[in-house]
Amino acid sequence: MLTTAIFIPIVAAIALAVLPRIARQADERTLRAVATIIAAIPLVLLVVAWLRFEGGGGFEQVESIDWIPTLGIGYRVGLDGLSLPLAAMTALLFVVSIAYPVDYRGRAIPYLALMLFLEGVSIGLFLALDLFLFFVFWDVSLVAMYFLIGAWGHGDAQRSALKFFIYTFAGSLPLLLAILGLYLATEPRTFDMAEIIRQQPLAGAGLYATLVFAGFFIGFAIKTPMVPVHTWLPPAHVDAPGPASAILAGVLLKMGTYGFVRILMAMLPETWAEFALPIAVLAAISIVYGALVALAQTNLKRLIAYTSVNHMGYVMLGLAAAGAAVTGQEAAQAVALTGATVEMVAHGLITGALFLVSGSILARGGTYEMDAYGGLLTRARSLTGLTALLAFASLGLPGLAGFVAEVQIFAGTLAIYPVLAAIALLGIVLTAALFLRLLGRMFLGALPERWREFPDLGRTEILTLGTLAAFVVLIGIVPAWLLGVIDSFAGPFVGRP
Amino acid sequence: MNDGAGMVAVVGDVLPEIALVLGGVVVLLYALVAGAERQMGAALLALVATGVAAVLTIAVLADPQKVTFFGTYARDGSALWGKLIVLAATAVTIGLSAPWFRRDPRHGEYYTLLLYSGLGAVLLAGATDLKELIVAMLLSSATGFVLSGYHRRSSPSAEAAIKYYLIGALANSAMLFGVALLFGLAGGTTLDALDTGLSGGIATVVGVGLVIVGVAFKIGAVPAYMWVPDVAQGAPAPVAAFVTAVPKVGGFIFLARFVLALPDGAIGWEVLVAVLAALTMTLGNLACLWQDDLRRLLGWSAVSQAGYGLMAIVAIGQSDLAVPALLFFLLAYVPANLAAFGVVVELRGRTALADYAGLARTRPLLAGALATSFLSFIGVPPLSGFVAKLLLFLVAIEVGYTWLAVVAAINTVISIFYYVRVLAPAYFGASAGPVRVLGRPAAVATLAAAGALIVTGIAAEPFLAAFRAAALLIR
Amino acid sequence: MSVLILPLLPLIAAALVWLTRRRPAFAGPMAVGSLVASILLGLWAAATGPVLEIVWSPAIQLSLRVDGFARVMVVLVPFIAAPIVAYAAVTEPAGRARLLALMLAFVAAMTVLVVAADFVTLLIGWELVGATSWALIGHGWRDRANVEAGTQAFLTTRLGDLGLYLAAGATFAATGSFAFAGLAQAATPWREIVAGGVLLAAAAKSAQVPFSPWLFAAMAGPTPVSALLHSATMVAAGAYLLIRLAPSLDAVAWFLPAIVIVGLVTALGGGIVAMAQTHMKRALAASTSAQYGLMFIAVGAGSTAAAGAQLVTHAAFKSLLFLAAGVAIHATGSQLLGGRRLGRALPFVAVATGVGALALAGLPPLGGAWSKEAIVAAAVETSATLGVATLVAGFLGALYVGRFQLLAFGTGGLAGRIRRPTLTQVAALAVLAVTTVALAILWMPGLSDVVEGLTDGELAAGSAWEFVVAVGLLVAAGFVLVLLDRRGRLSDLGLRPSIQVAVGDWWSLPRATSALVVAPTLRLSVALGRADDRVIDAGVRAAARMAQFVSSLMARRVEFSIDGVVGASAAATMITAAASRRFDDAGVDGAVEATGSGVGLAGHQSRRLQTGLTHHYFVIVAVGLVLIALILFAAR
Amino acid sequence: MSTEAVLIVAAALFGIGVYGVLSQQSFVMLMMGIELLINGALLALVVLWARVAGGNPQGQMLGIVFMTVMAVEMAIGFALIAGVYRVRRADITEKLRRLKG
Amino acid sequence: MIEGPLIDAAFFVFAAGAIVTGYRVFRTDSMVRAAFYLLASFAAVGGILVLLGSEFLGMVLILMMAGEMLVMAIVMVMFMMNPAGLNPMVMVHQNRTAAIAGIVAFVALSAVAVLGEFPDRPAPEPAAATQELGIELLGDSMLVFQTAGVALLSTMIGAVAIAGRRGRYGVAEDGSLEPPLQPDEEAMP
Repeated sequence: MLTTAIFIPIVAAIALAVLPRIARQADERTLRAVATIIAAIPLVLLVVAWLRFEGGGGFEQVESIDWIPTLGIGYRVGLDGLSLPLAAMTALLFVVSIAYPVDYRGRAIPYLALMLFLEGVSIGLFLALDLFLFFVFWDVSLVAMYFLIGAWGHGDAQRSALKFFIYTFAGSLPLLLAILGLYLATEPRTFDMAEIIRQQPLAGAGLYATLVFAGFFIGFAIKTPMVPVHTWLPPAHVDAPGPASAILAGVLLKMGTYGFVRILMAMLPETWAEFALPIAVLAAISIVYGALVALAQTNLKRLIAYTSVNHMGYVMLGLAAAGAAVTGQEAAQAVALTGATVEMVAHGLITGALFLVSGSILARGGTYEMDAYGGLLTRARSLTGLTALLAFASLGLPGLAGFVAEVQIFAGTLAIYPVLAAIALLGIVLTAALFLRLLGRMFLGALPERWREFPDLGRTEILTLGTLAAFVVLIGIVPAWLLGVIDSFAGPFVGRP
Repeated sequence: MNDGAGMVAVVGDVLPEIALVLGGVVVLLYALVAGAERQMGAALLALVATGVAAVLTIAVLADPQKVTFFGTYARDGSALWGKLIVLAATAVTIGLSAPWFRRDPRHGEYYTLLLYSGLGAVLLAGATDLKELIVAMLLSSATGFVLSGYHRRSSPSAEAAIKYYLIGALANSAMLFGVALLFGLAGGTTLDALDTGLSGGIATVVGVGLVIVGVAFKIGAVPAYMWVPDVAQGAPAPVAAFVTAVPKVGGFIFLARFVLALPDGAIGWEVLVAVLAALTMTLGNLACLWQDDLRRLLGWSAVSQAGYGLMAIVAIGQSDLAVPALLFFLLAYVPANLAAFGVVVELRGRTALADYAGLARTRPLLAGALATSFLSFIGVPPLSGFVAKLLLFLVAIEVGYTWLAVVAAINTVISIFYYVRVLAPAYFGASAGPVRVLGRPAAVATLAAAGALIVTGIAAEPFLAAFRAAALLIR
Repeated sequence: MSVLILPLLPLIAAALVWLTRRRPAFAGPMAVGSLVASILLGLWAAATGPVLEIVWSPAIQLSLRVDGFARVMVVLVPFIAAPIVAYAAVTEPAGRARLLALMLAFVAAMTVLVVAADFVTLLIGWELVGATSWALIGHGWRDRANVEAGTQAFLTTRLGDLGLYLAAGATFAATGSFAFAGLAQAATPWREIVAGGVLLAAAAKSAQVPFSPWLFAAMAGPTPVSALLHSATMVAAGAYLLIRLAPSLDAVAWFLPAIVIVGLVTALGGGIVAMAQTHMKRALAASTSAQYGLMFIAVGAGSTAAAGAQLVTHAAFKSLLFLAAGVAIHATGSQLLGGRRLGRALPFVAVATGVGALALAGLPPLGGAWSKEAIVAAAVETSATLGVATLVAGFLGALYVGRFQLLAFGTGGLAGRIRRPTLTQVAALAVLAVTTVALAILWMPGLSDVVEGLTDGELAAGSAWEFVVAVGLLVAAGFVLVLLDRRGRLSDLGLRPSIQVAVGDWWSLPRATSALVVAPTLRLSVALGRADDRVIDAGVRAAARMAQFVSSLMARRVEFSIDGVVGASAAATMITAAASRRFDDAGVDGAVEATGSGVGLAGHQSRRLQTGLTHHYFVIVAVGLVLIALILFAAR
Repeated sequence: MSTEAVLIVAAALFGIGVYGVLSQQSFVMLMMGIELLINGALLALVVLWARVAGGNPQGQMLGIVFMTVMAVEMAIGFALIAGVYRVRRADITEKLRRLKG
Repeated sequence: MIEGPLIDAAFFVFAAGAIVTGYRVFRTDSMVRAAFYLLASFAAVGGILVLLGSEFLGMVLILMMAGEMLVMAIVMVMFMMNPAGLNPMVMVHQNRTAAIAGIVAFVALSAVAVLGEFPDRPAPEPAAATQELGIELLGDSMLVFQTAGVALLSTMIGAVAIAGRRGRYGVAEDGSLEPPLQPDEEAMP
């Protein structure tokens, strides 16, 4: 069933690309509707998987066949309390992003095909239980995103796309080398994640383990992105079309943090513990730095992009705390890990939606410069309301998803790294400041004459954004359904008694 | 050893080669008797010859692997798979050549030369003897020179050919001295003799160095790489596709055998090959960066790819995966190269980068083939090139050459830039107008090569299993 | 019916009010009605003490319970809110439904805060109160100044919220749960972190020094919002938190003294500010800080009961004063304290306000006097100095509230063309005034025990001389006021305007904050933002220039005209050197791109090796051969 | 006639060949240099065959192969020179620098 | 193998001849003369080969070179921009680099000769080199022999294809060009 969830969009994408003659006759709305329906199939399947989820702590619903047994490579997919929420969030975000109206520039078919393809690949990445498969999905996602930004972006899109591609590919190669290093240490040699986690091949491996760790770390840190390797993010976001930005922020960034947990923390726990403090420091820097830089932005999308740096910093802080070598604080570590995972989901939904919103704003106003707007509440109530809700969610207001994540991250981290947690807390004041400024600048105050006829959100936009917002509120108010699933992973992971 | 039955037996070991020889003769005879308009028939005959040779090869694929012809020729898995890759590449080249040379009234013998050039690569792949090395190299080179200069009215073609020749002549001649020295030291010319006879003194060092230069010329590696971009740019496009790919198959496999015969630890061949690999890939990559001529870019990219291939050589003898890595590299590289050049051929040789703008709209399939080929060069999964690169990195790390893997990784990142420099306008740019193509055979050949990249990438297992079972014999 | 209904009722009412915004007539009655229902519910809850646990995850259980001082608050909050909302419903025409809905949501958030029995729940209520206050203060959003005032308020209080996050985390680290219950057993240093966090959060919310100025900014909101903010909600949250948690944390040696210091500084400083302030609402705002300072003193002095009593009485008279101020402002259209003296024009309002003012001043037998006496008693019990200081603070209170009363509603001022309050407004005032008066019940013998029971705290036994001194000070304050009034110095106090402004503007604390915190942060952020656009570029450029120099030296030799060996090695060096160089015409930023263009340049250089001349190639082959031999030889 | 002496003669021929190859502009002269290289190689081969390799007949065969190489390279070389002269009127290397970079 | 002072003397004569004439190849001002010096050098080497007991190779070398030089002379006359090929000429570049490279090559290979780890395995007497070569040629090295044959065949085909002026169908080079980008320009000549 998981395989179906992964491959239905991929197959559909290939079918779309191969059979354009039939498809070409359909108009863009029909195509979008069809693509949305296809995109929703994995979501439905994942919901079913969720209902079947038992939460025993291990991998469930595993599907596996040999692929390249000579090298110990298999097609293995499955899920646990970590991957299930992320995969489901991915599917949801893709449905929304595909349904979201966007200017196709006369090339609706390749756009939708790429989006569907990327959906399958992204879900596959979160469900992959084989390092090789993981890497395949990892790299392919880059290519698909490259084309999405390059072909449907605006501004200096090709350049940004190239920068994105080269930068993240540069991250993926250390990752590949590290995977190989890890693989070479296994006995018998295998890429099977579960087996590697069981073997712990690099336990006590000293420098070798450190090198492998460094490879993974660089790869994931670029993707996450952590300061100072975040510079690809703002241009890629600014020039990408809205839905691609949403996917980039909502899904692709999560691949990095997911990799940290799934691979680094699970397979090299000793080394992670050894470096947990530096990672935590880096995360704290990401948090404060990301928020400060975001505060200075005048461009809406750049601002949101930098808040991603900030939010991913929270995730990393939680992960560093969760993997730190301390005893007696397992409960706090579990909370930190749960919080980090919730933050991945929450950030995906919130920032994804915010990027969609900014796409809509661009479509209406033609610019991302915040000072060009003002008083939009007068004309666009839905837009303002949704943006405000999302902004508050992003700054961690209780009752919304971000809070559930952040309070756990802070609470969990404080037990491990009190000083860093305290520094990181400054981030929430800064994000509050920047989002309130954003709301004030763009939506409140007097309406400039040129926006007299500023249109409010359309029905599709309200519906799609509303769906995301609903989940944001749902997680914020009754998160037990989510936290329970994640905790089934996080508790055993940190060895909570 | 000289009895008739034995002779027949050994002749049976080279049936595919004989098929190629005879095929070449038949093509030549046909070319001499057929009219100017009928020269295309030679292409079909040549195709049949490669087909027969391939069938004969596949027929013995499962037979015991051995060295035959009194220690001079190996019929092991490596040689056989090398042969199959060469034959497939030759067939694709024939497909590309037929429409390309349509206007040339005497291109019948071209196919003879093509077949013999392929034969040279095949023999090189199987050579376990320095004499055989020299003649196989000679056959491959001599035909290569001529093929490169086959456009007799074309000044770039002539220039490419003569540069190719001059560098080749120097490298080959230098190699002769090296072979002489090694023969003297080992007391024999077979790799077996080398394996037992070499010690590791200064004479060995010089001899081995000279031979490696000769092989480096064949595979287009530092220090004898200069012909590659020139030939890629100047030679007839199908020939460019051929000579930047096929001789490498033979060269690489021979090099692997050769280093296997060298005394362990007595001379630093691993370090040397690693350094050459690093230099080759870096130089090729850097030179690619600002090329505005696609063919030349492909030539340089062929240089850098040779550098990646050398990574497998470093691990020969130390890693079980070295031979599979090498063979898979060839399996990935050759079709990618052919597909990329195939696109050039099908587009009637257009080579200016600017001419590729908007190709995705005007010729989506060809753009797809180009993209597939380039992404495979970069090593993007699930294409063949990814598996190849994975294996290459793997063996390099396994034998302790992590730095080489890192250099290769950095180079890969650099390479994205120039490949994308072609792809981005092709996909995001606006086209200047209708794009004329050459003809169906070339398109089919190109798409077949590109398709092979996808198939061998996803279904890598059967090949890998076969490559794992493939021996690399020197005695 | 669970405790959840307490916050849910106003929340649902808020939603309903918002949904029926097209029919403004419904909004007011619906809002007030729901609040009345809330009062009843609160009474029920106070009597039964319902409890609710919501499990989020194994680590997080939200617990809501109505116990301790919460029993008072669940009644007090809607009780004070009801007249204010009624007042707002008739006063504010613009966006009335939104205003009322937000006020109800505000009450809901405050209720969550009040019934929270663990830190997560507390944080939820706490932050929601802050966010709602942002919306309330920025109610007049078409004027960006209002929005910015809301932002300032929110940010200041959120800065304090960090303390609560810290406290929550420390509690969890120490006890494995977020509940208040285990707090007393928390080990050091977690206990200290909790204490510090709680104090920070409480000080920020209750507008204590140095966070006090946000209350000034909050004056940008409509007057009913100010009334609500200052009385039973928002600002009260800080004091409420201390009342709830201080007993669990008194093991931390510095905790209570720190509270005292904060409270004392605010009470004295705020009192003077209120005295000097010429802006009507701001004078009241400063007085709020000062009054909460008194509550802090009480908590610090160990008498949460006194603090609780003060909270209640203050809620009543301060909301009364604010609404009165609203009437006064409405009447004249001016925010300034001076130049009105509406006593003649609005006699009833003047009387009602007078009741509030006297309560604040602490005139027995009003309830305000009782709670003030309790605080003084607790302070004296702690130390004589503190007692004296507290008395001084009380004296200041009497002074500024007297000044306020005289200037706003004294006799002899305007009587002519003013706008008169509506009946509902007057009724709201009346309700609050009556409440203020009714709180005189506190003087009833035996009620001390009830107060102690409701606050889970203790009252210090006051002595007679304290009472005498306090009343004496009150009389003295009256004399001073009369004296000033006679001389016509009541408004400007005989101070130079610049000094008065500096003092009145919270001792220039806002300017200091702006200069020391806000501006540097913004500057830093802009600088970082710029730096981020061209990461570490300068360093890279310097390295690039260096490399350029080296390679240009080499480049002269690359022509092969001379020694090919040198040329080849030079080219090789150049490739390496150029790898870090910057490529001029790209015009790009960023270290990565600089490296990228360095590589690009190396690309150009490496192409120069391919001269097209065969004999150069031969040289390369020859050099290569030598190198090969050397490597083979050396690496044996 | 020691082995070393003959090898040194071979080395000298090879060295002269290297000089010729690197210094000559004319294609024909270049080819003469290459001939000399092979000449040296051949001499070295034969002396090694006679003195060091124990007269292994493979050495004689190798000599034939060397001469084949010589012949083939010359033949192809002449043909290419003729060809390039026809289309480019070029007889020295400096005239062929269109393909570069 | 034959030893003795006479042999040594002959060797020194041949050696000196080979080196001097070899050097003169690049030090003469006429290409034709250079060709004849080269021939002389080869002849001298052939002599040494004979001295070393490899009569067959020596003779073949001399004969082959004689023929080859003839061709070379013709080519020079035909194609060189110096039509007669007999006029004085100096056509060298990067002379110093070339000289250095030549000397380095010589020194390195001499070092190999002197310092090399060559085992002492003289050919057994009497040497029947030519006969053994015949056996080798048709026996153990048959594949090599055949390959060389194919190489020679391809060389012939190739040389004719490239250099032949008159093809089977008119002028050989006609139509031997890349296809034009637009097919309508592709009118057959």
